[in-house]
Amino acid sequence: MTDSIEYDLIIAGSGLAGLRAAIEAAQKNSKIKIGVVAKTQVMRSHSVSAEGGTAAVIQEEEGDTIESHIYDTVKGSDFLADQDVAERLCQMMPNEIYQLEHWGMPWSRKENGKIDQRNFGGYSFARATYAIDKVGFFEMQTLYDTCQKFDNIEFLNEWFITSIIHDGKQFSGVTAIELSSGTFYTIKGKALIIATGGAGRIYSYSTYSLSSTPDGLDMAYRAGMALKDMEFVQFHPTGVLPSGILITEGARGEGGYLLNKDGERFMKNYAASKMELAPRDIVSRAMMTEMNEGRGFSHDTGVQCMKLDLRHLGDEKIKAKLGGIREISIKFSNIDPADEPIDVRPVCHYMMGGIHTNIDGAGELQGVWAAGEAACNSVHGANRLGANSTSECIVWGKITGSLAVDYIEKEHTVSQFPDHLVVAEEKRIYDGIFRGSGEVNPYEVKQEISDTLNDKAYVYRNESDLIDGLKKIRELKAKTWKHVDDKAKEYNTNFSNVMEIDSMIRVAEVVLIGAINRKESRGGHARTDYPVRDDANFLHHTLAYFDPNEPIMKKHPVTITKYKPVERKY
Amino acid sequence: MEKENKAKEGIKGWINPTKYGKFGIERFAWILMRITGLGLLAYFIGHIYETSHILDGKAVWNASLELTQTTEGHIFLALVIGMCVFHTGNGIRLMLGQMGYGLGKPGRPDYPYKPQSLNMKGKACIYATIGLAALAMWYGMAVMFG
Amino acid sequence: MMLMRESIVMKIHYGTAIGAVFLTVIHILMRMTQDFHESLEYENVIANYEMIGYAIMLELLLILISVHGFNGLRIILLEMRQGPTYEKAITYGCIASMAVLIAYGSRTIIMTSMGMT
Amino acid sequence: MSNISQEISQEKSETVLSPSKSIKLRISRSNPEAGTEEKFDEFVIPVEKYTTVLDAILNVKSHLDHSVAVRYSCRQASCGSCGMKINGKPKLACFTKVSELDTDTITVEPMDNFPIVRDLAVNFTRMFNNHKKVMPYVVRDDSEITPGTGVKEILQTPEDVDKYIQFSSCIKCGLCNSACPTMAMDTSFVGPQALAQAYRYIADTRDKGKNNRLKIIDESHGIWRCHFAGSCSQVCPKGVDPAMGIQLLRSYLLGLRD
Ligand SMILES: Cc1cc2nc3c(=O)[nH]c(=O)nc-3n(C[C@H](O)[C@H](O)[C@H](O)COP(=O)(O)OP(=O)(O)OC[C@H]3O[C@@H](n4cnc5c(N)ncnc54)[C@H](O)[C@@H]3O)c2cc1C
Ligand code: HEM
Ligand code: SF4
Ligand code: F3S
Ligand code: FES
Repeated sequence: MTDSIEYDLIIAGSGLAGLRAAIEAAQKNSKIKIGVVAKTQVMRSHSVSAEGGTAAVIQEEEGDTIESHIYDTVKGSDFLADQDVAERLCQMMPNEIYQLEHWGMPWSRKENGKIDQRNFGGYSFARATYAIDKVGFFEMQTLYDTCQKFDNIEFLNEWFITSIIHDGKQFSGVTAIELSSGTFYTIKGKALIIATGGAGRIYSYSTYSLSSTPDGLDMAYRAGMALKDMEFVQFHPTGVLPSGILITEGARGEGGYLLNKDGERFMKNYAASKMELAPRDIVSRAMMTEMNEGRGFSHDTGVQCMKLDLRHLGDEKIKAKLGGIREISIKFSNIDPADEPIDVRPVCHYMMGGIHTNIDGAGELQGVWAAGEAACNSVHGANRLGANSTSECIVWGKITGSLAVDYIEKEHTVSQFPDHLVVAEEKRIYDGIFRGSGEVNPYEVKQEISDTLNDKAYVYRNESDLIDGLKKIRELKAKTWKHVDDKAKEYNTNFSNVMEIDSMIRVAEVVLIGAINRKESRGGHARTDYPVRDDANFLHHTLAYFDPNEPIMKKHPVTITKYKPVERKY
Repeated sequence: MEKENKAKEGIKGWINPTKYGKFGIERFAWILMRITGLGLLAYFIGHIYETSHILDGKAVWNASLELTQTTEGHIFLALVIGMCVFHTGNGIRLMLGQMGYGLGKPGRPDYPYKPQSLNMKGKACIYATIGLAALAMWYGMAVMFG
Repeated sequence: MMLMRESIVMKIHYGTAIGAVFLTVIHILMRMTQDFHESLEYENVIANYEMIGYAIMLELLLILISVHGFNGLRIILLEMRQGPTYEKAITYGCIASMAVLIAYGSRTIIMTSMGMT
Repeated sequence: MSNISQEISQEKSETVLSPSKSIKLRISRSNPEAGTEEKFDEFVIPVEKYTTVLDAILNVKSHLDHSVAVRYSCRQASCGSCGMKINGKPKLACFTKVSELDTDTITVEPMDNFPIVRDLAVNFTRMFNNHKKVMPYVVRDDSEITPGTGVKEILQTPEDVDKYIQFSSCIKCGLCNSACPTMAMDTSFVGPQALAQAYRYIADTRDKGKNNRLKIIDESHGIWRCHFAGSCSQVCPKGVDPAMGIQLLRSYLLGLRD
């Protein structure tokens, strides 16, 4: 019999979404036991890397309106966002900014003591609330520290969740490995919030933490929940070379220029009204076009890039407002932005897609919610605006935390715990992976998956590339690579890495199939062979359900309330 | 788990000389402060014992004074002087710091980070104290041998 | 094991240090104003002790340095090993040693100054 | 090299590495729970101008020995995972370039004063508990906002923010604790990390928890076990300067400030 522990509420993932949910739940009912389970140590989640800002309307007296935030979000999404969901985000956000502030968030301030905001791409008002340029880090710290107030929140640091246990309808627990000891556990619970974050490590050139792999998405997918809109991947215009670490959009929000080889602010040819502050998909495409047409630079590692020029901001302003990227740029590319422009290139940065949920974050299993980047409640549609993601994490963290408590407080008829599923899972990971065999190095398989996506499903896509990519992924899948050389129990990251790679294959497949099927260009998904948006045939979401052979693809309608889709121009 | 959580470097972490190159002069001042404190305490106890001989009459008093009238004795006394000067000087620096003076002002740090509390004033103070201690030892030797 | 708040103990530690600085300076100056070797002549020393002000100063210095020194020792020992029994032992051990040293030193000062040599 | 390395060499390799310069990486290996004593494994790996020590270790993990245990995540000095001793000095592996070390042999060991989980990964339980102990959050009665009540921010000027922002930059990497000489002997010491956080919240003009916090750190293994050795600030990769925070905290306790 496997070791077993029990909580009322299990929160998988401790990024912004997970921690916000934990606080909301703990506050709402101090009696329920909450377990926050994360494969990293709790405060080390990917969210600490978020840099630029969190969008919210807090300057109504200066002329900002919630309405405008909603419209910017919907327009930014290329009209694929569910408009009621976008509305919920924008309405709930202002209060959350103040709530974080009351908990200790060190927001940057104006001289008069009020919270300051900066410009961000795609907005018609400067509404990215910031704290220097380490917004996610400070938010994580604020939430982590606030969690310390509550005795009913328990942190399970470095527990790798492998699967969701349910009886076909209702949630009953998860299975997980405690990394430090290597013990396999069943964690029983009444409700689950999945907040396992994005999966951008399926691309090799990526801003994400190395822990941002799709195992969270994959466990929901294997549990029968749909992945939605996975073909929409956001490429941030300014990943620094060669590491791919992000240079925040705030750098352009503060006035930075993008330059091509002729020293020209080329964005004037692509989005004259917004220039460098057009939405990310547009800027990234512009950069790729410039490079493809020979107006890029060649970095000393051999790849093409563009220059991000901050010199005119001056050293003092760079230090005061962009200290984090100054540090990154000096350390990781030997460039002080006050003296030299930074070498940048579009980089995988966000997944608009995720676990299919409704407006409340509820998933397709009873007792399961999803929040944050792992979820796809369709607030971002085909392209997320910068600073809207941390907002999303916080808002749906709060919503799902609260709804999960309501659910737990109600009486439920609980069916017999499906122990056989735990046995099956144990077999899958121990016989199939831990004791698996094969002669191909799994880490090289990982490199190939991520290189494939980088090559074949980057900013611009086309049918033959995507099909090639899919073929390559399937070849890799068929190889005998699934094995773990490290036989120790304790802190066996070789084992967890191979499980991550296993999930990458399945999710990469969904991304590619989704992209092949969507024969149009919308938001982050730009097809050279179908260069225009096609509302008649593709104004719908994509759903993918797990099947051992091949994902089962379905369509899902877009909720349109006030804003009829129009051509998207900046 | 409990036992494991007690992990520590041990006395090595205090006296390992490679530490001082890596962690700077403040760390060196720290270990000197400990050693001189203990040294002074040892001397002080000895000193109290020595002076108590005054009660036993002139002969005993002189005999006990004789103990330090040798070359080794002089060197020992010079060391005590040095320890005393360093401990006092560094003690004053530490007290000022621990009362919040001379640490610089908290504020946004800029990369590359230079800890303000380990500033030149403090470092100069440590070097000066060491210098002063050496001077005092030299002077003491001059008096004693001279 | 806490007899007093650690901050009070440390205030005493700093207070005694500051006090000791002044008194040690006087103590040493007394040696310096006279010829060093002469100052240690038996008769001179006795004469010094018999000045009541000087004797009081010596007594104070004795107390200050003992308190400071043994508290310093306690600090170092406290950091060497942990555990409630151990802590109790060093706290009382240091207090006791301190008391013994003060008593022993006081005996010299009082008896000498009262001319009981 | 361990037998795992041999197994890997039998795996079919499809990526070609482009070596430009090679260094020797010595990794401390141990697994106390399984009873394995510390030993060093040596690997020769190619490095480039931008290769960080973390890249180098992960290169070993991917291609030479999958069993190396190391904690990492953000690879941009934000998450605090990768603290370790690099050539004897506590540093973040992801924030140390091989080129800046200026040597052809790099030795990596787990941080001192933390229990080893395995190889380079250490156990943070004690530090996390100490962090929790100092009440690391803004204490006030009205810290929860009810939506719809129109509550806005508590005003704070940029100068007010400057009073605590540097201490707020702590990524909980533990390097300071591993360098502190008190920590080398005193396992009950709260440590520079937690003390700096106590100061961070006290210095925050929104906070009202000063007295409680001061009481908590004013005990026999609390703040007074710091002797301003400064090693914490010396190694902090984020410019937190815990030594400064600690001394400033003390001025409250000595009654010199309120
Ligand atoms: C470099 C960068 C900068 C960004 N900047 C901004 C910005 O300025 N503004 C903005 O709005 N957005 C920004 N974003 C986006 C935003 O940061 C993310 O979308 C958001 O942080 C995601 O948070 P999360 O809570 O959903 O999950 P994450 O923070 O990604 O956390 C995932 C959690 O799940 C855990 N986990 C995953 N899998 C498992 C498993 N199998 N078992 C157990 N635990 C698991 C992890 O340990 C982790 O705790 C940025 C993103 C990047 C990459
Ligand atoms: C007269 C001037 C003196 C001053 C200004 C002084 C000052 C100090 C200070 C400030 C400390 C605390 C250091 C810390 O916090 O780490 C200290 C520690 C100590 N002092 Fe003194 N002191 C003096 C004399 C003495 C004497 C004469 C003795 C011996 C009897 C002594 C023994 C000690 C010891 C043992 C310590 C503990 C060492 C440590 O914590 O590192 N001091 N002193
Ligand atoms: S204070 Fe600095 S060294 Fe210490 S944990 Fe925080 S960031 Fe790391
Ligand atoms: S290294 Fe330790 S002794 Fe104090 S100044 Fe830092 S905590
Ligand atoms: S990996 Fe995050 S700090 Fe180094």
